Amino acid sequence: MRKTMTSMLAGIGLVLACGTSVYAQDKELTIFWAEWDPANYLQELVNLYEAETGVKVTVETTPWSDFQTKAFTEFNAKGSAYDMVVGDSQWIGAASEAGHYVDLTDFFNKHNLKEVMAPATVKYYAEYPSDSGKYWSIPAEGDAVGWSYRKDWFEDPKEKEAFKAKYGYDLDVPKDFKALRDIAEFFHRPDEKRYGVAIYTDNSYDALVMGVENAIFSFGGELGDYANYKVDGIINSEQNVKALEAYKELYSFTPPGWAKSFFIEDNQAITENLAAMSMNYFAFFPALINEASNPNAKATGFFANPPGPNGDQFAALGGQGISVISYSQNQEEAMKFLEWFIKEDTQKKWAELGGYTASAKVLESPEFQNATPYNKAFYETMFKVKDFWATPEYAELLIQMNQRVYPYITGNQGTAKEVLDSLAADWNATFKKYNRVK
Amino acid sequence: MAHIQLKNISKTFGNHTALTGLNLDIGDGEFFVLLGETGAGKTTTLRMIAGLEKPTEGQVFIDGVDVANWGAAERDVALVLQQYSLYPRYTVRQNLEFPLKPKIRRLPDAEIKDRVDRAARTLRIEHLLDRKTDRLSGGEMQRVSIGRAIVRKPRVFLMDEPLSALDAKLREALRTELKNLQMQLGATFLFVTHDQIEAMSMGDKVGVLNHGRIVQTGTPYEIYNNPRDTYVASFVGSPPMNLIDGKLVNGRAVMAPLNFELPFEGRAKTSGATDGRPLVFGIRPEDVYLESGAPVEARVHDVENHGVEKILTLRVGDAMLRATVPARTDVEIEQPVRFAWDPDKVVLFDKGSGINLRHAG
Amino acid sequence: MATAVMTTLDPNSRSAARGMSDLTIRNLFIIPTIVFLIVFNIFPLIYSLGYSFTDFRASSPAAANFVGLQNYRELLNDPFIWSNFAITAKYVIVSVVGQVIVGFGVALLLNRDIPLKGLLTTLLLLPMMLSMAVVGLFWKLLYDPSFGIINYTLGLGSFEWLSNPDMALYAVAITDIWMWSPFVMLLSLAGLSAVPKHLYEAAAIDRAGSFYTFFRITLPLVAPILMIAVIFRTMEAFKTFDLAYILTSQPTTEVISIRLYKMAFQEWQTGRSCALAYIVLIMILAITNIYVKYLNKVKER
Amino acid sequence: MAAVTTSTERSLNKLAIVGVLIITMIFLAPIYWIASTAFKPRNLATTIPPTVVFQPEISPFVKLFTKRSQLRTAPTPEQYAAAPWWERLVFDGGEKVVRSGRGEVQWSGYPSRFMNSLIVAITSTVLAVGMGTFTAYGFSRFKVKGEQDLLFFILSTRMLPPVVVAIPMFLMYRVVGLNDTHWGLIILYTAFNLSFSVWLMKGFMDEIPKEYEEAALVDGYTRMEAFFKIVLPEAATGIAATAVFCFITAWNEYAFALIMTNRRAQTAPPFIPSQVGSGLPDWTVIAAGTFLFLLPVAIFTFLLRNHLLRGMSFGAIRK
Amino acid sequence: MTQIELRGVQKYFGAVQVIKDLNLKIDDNEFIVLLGQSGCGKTTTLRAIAGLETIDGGDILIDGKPVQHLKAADRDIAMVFQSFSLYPHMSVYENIAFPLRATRKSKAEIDQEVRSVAKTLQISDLLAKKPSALSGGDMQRVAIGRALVRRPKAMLMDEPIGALDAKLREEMRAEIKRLHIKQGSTTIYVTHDQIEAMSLADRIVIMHEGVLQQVGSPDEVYSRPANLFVAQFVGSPVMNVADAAVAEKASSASVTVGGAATGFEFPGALLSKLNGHASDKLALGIRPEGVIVRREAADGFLPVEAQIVEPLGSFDIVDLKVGSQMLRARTKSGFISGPGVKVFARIDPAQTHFFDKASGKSLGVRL
Repeated sequence: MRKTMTSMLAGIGLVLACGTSVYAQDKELTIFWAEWDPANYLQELVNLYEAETGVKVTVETTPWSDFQTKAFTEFNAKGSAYDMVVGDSQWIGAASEAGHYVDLTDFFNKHNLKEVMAPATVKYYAEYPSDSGKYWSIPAEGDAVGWSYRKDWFEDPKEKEAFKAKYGYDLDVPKDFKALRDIAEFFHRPDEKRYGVAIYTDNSYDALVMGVENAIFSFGGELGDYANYKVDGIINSEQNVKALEAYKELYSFTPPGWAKSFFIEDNQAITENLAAMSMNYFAFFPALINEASNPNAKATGFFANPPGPNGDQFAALGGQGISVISYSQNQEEAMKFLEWFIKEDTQKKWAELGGYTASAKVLESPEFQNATPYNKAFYETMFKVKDFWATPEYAELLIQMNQRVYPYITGNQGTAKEVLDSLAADWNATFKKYNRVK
Repeated sequence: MAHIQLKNISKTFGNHTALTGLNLDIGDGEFFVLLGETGAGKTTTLRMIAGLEKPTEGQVFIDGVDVANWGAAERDVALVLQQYSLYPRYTVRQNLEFPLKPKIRRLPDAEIKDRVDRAARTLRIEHLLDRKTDRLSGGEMQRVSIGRAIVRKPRVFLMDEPLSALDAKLREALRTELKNLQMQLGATFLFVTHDQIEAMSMGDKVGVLNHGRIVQTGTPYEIYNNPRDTYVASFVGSPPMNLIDGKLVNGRAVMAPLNFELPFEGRAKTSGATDGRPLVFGIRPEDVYLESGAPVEARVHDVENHGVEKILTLRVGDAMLRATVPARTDVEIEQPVRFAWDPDKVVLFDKGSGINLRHAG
Repeated sequence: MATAVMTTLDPNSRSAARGMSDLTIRNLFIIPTIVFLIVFNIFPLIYSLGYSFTDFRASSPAAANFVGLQNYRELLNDPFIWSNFAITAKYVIVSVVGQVIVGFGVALLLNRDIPLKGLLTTLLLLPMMLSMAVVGLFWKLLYDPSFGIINYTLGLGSFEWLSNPDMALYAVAITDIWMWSPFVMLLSLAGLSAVPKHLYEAAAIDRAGSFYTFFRITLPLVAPILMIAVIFRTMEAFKTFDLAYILTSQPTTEVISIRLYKMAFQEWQTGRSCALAYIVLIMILAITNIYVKYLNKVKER
Repeated sequence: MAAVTTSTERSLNKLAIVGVLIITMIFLAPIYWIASTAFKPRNLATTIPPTVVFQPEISPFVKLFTKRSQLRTAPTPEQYAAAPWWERLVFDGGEKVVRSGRGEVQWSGYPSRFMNSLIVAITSTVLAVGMGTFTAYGFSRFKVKGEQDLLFFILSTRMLPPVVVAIPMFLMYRVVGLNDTHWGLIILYTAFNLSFSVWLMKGFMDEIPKEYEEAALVDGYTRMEAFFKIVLPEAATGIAATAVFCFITAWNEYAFALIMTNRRAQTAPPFIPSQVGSGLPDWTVIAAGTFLFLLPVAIFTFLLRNHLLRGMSFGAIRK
Repeated sequence: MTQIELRGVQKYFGAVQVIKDLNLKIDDNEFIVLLGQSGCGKTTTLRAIAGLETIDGGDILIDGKPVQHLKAADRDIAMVFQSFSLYPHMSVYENIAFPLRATRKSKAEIDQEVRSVAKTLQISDLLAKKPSALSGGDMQRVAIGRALVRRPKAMLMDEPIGALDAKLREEMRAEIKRLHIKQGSTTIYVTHDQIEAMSLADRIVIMHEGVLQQVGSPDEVYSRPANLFVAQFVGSPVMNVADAAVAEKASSASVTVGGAATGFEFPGALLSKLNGHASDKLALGIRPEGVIVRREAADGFLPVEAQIVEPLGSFDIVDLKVGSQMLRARTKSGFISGPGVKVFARIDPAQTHFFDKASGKSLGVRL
């Protein structure tokens, strides 16, 4: 019965599909990514590949908000529309366990990528499960959460003086979270329509969690033990409570209406003269040094996520590795492309075009670090990044964290301790449900 | 031209019965009027002949052929309706051409033009040919509808109250025109109406329909003068026939419970009219007359002046009686008068069944 | 004249004259639509009904296990879901009532002797011609406390439309009202113009004042078509997703469709989301049914 | 035939006119704002107070149609001089046009998606209204067993939240090869609009006196001919009104377009918001895309406006 | 006690003048029928009196007070519409109660009034029904009830029974008349049906193209029509109108119709009464009952041929060909057996009217 139905539908489909033009080209690769500048840079990069080999590579994009949905619907339907995907780091668990990604361990080992790429990027973009030695992606677009700030405000002698008088130390790029908080408080002047700091608060995907992670990691905290899924006592640890409180305090120095902000809003905080400092992914910083899009481009500076009270300094990881999709009909061709992609020359070119390479060598090169005002901060950050859970059920964990943390940060509900305790319980239950822990 | 026969037709819509055991015979070239109140089943009968409705039971014959399986298009009948038979988007000419252009009997263009022009001439609507139908007056519209029917030269003309949306003057004028037309064409007409004047004045034959049954078929004269039952008696004629309960006693009509008597003898008496049998006496208003020495006294309840004559409503006890009197008669409301009847014109009905005694036999 | 030429029918042309039977035509006209709707609407529904009894995850290659009513049980016991439903109900009521008031109000104004009525009506329809997603995008900007035009025009300073948990749902509803009041207006106009003029004349003769006429004549007679507008808008409001999702992310605005979306496309709990979808569907069906019953009652009057 | 107008009545009318004008202005303000933003230079897009007087620019449209990326180094004067006028506009905006491996200018996704929208919306509207008209006629003129239930069933298919059907639909489309095809979307939108179309058209059909067709039947036409010659022209107003609604729905649909299509068949609604993607939104480009995208529906509706208003008032009331 | 007066009323629809200088005085308790074809301005006149239509000139006075600037609601006039205008969503009871509720009467009072009106109209058992469940006649009764319940100064009726079946019309006609006698309120009734007008009116007002043609009792308009229009509009079957040539013949006059070979004999007085009115400008009008038909030849009777016989039950209408003219005669039922029969006819001079052909005005000749 089902078969008949299927073949019948197939028949209808075939007839209907005839009306649609079918693309046919000998060698063509399609890479799927989100709609943003790095995708444009990647397109420029792969244009070189086409020039070299004649294989046309297309970078297909979709809005960020739908990227994950779209990718996974395609995977789940075992679709061959894309050959490779530049997928978010958290996907790796879900995608590898479900068999959507081709196992790249051999490739990885053959090219010794563990050494070639910055270690943190290998750990979070490529390997799953943690420390298993199995690799599913090539780190492609390195990214992490950093900060931009208003140099002109910071360097204003009057401000410097006032700051010193109030806090007893010089106004400068914050050297720790305490300084970050003080500066935010210092510049927070609602009657002047000038505010302290812009942070991530959007809870529809991972924005808020990234922001909170920045605090947690630098405060010396962890989300849990990725090896054995233990969360109780880790996610709700003392440091984490402090970190969450600190983040909440930062929220009180944000511009009005800051309850659904992500990279656009945070960049706007700088361009629209709203905030003294703004948290954002490095990937979105190019827009801030472009005078056409940022009137304050010349007065915008950048710094890495500052250390916490104990001197720990970490940042939340963004960025994506590139993976080959199991249902692609051009896997061989895709592997060839990857071999080209990991070449040092290519990575250099990639960085020049605006991509954030994960290649350790390129990152360490002074050319790279001096190329832009934020590359140095990026380089520093990329060696101390940490990431969210990458298990297949990460989305549930993420939503649970949003559900608990968001009302606390933006709506003043409960205490940090209560929130994190409940979160620990939620996560525990989820891990139980998927038999990660007994 | 065609001869139409309906045999034992019944029609039900859901649990509503529209027609029961209907038999009808319409002769070739006859102007047949189906008369009945709203909801009597007239339109259903007509639609059945047109092929727009299928009988639940029974057969329809056109020229002796059972047309049960024929569609409306094949029956070659023409239909004129009270409204909506003209297409609002078309001009008069396009409307008239429409019936000549179906695939099954598409005529040559010259012939179409010829027929349309001829029909337009016949109906005196030549000056309207290029007008859109929504810019016609009621009378003009109805002429065009008739035109649409005659261009076809169909076997049968079916007309469903074509005149009832028009005002009185126009109705009167078109009545004669239609009758004339039918005489000219010599075609079979089936005309449906609720207006007894139309039925009387136009029909060669009239069929009176009541609650889905044919009550009486006959010439207008028969229907008027010898109604088959009290229903027909009261339905046909304006004002309607007076119907008074009573019985015969020694050659006199004794109205009970009203307690007045009128002489009754002579021609109207039939075999069933035995003394004492409960009867209904029917007398047309024009056969009731006022006379100073007449046997019964009444009061004038109402006077309707129709110009040529007056219609009086007389009150005897609780009963009302209509009398048509010459226009010159001078009466006031509530004035006492005396009246009599023409005993020869009295029609007797059985009290129980309402059937005319002459028909019952 | 009695010898007029008859167009007799060729017996062979009889079948041509008849064409297709009414039954054939009826089937030809109706069945394709029904089949089409079954294949493309009901078939997927049955598919999801099946999934709703399993722990199927579309993101996982693991086979689906039959879990019976577990999904339904868990969902109906989940306080988060119930709060989602409560939010949805609040949203539907605010937005539909708002649309009816604004839409019907404008229709009442337009139903008077207004110059350029046709043009104004068409212009008023413009908001509903925009894509929801784009509307969300622009309205987020309009609502912005720092550089939004709404606060500037109304002189509200930096009023937080979307970040204030108590305001956000209303802000979303206001946008929805802006976008869809024209729809209600159009239907109301239709209803108003269909009220026979002579009834108003009769009421005037009967010495009814304008308020009395409005409440006793206009409103009851427009009620059926207004109900239709309400049915359509309720169905749509119940399904609201894009607008709320793009405008805010307050827990107080998490309508059921957003929850459903997250469950289905972020958590990939396919089986459970199918169950939730069914609960939603049954609710919409129930509400619509009540409406339709009520509508028929209104029409009977 | 105006009823007797008193002075209060007249001043009420004036009040109504003023009210309508104010409401129209409020309703149109956001649209005016979008339209004007489409012609603004980027730095004036989000100013407070809003910029009302400005030199209209065409650069938003140039950007809308090209694939661009951030300039990392300013173009050399030679490069700038050699560039065509429109590319200079892009340079001025601090961006460059992305070129393919062969140096060809790359179009943005907008033109092709706009075309897709046209193809999908027009075809599905024709299908939905066409089938809807036939089906409505069938329901209106013939006895259908369980008519009320069927009509309710038809309506109920519009009640499904798109998310409900998205997954099974997607899987089904994958099997039959309909995903990312025009036909895939056309079928979806047709199915979606069909219920509305049947419902609305049934109202119109009921209003057309069946005597018209019966007259044609008696005149020797088949029912099919009668339907096409008489009923369809009479239903024109209803068809126009229905078409406007179906077109608006299909033109703006977002969720299915997003999930079911990729590059080949994707329509514009998912594309326009995606322009926000690059760190800082260029509102002028989004406004330009929105403005252009609004034009076809607005024109379509404007052309059919008389039908729409008249149509709604005679068909809908009876349903 | 209500008098209504129209003084020089003018009304335009755009450029078309639909009421031209209308003057009319209606007495208390009078039953006035406005009679005319559709589009003659009669309904507009009625609506102007009701306050549903503004006028462009003149005055409308009710009890001597000008009311043309008052709203309908303030004129205290009730109206019955042709379409009945029952409120479809209200029961019969609510419909009748509506005018009372609109003016905030007490509940008990309303109930009493409604029930009493319903009793008068014999619709007490229908009170709970919706208008859609009523027959045409009952709807009309309810509409009248709604008008009566207020005890208005005047009742206006716009073709109130025009939409009913022929039989029902006859019944309702009588009912309306009885009701008027009983209630005795000033009534203005609009119709295009001359039978209704004849049988209902105290006075008939005949209008044509916005101009008042004649005002008079039914008798007057029937037997002394002021012009050709009235002559042909009133009376069924229609009055015969023919071109007539009058010639002197011995002491009498000969009137030739339709160019026939011989004329009808008329008293010589005709000539003087015509007062030299040019013969070629004359139109003769004779009602069918004024055409006298015999089977045998007789003095003064001309031989004619019957063309069509229309049996109407109590009498027949026969079309007779006189010269090129068709004259319709009223005969006893069955008097002429069918078309083609040759009979003899003459015109009754006493019932003959003469009109000026150009103006249509009656010459007032009475013989």
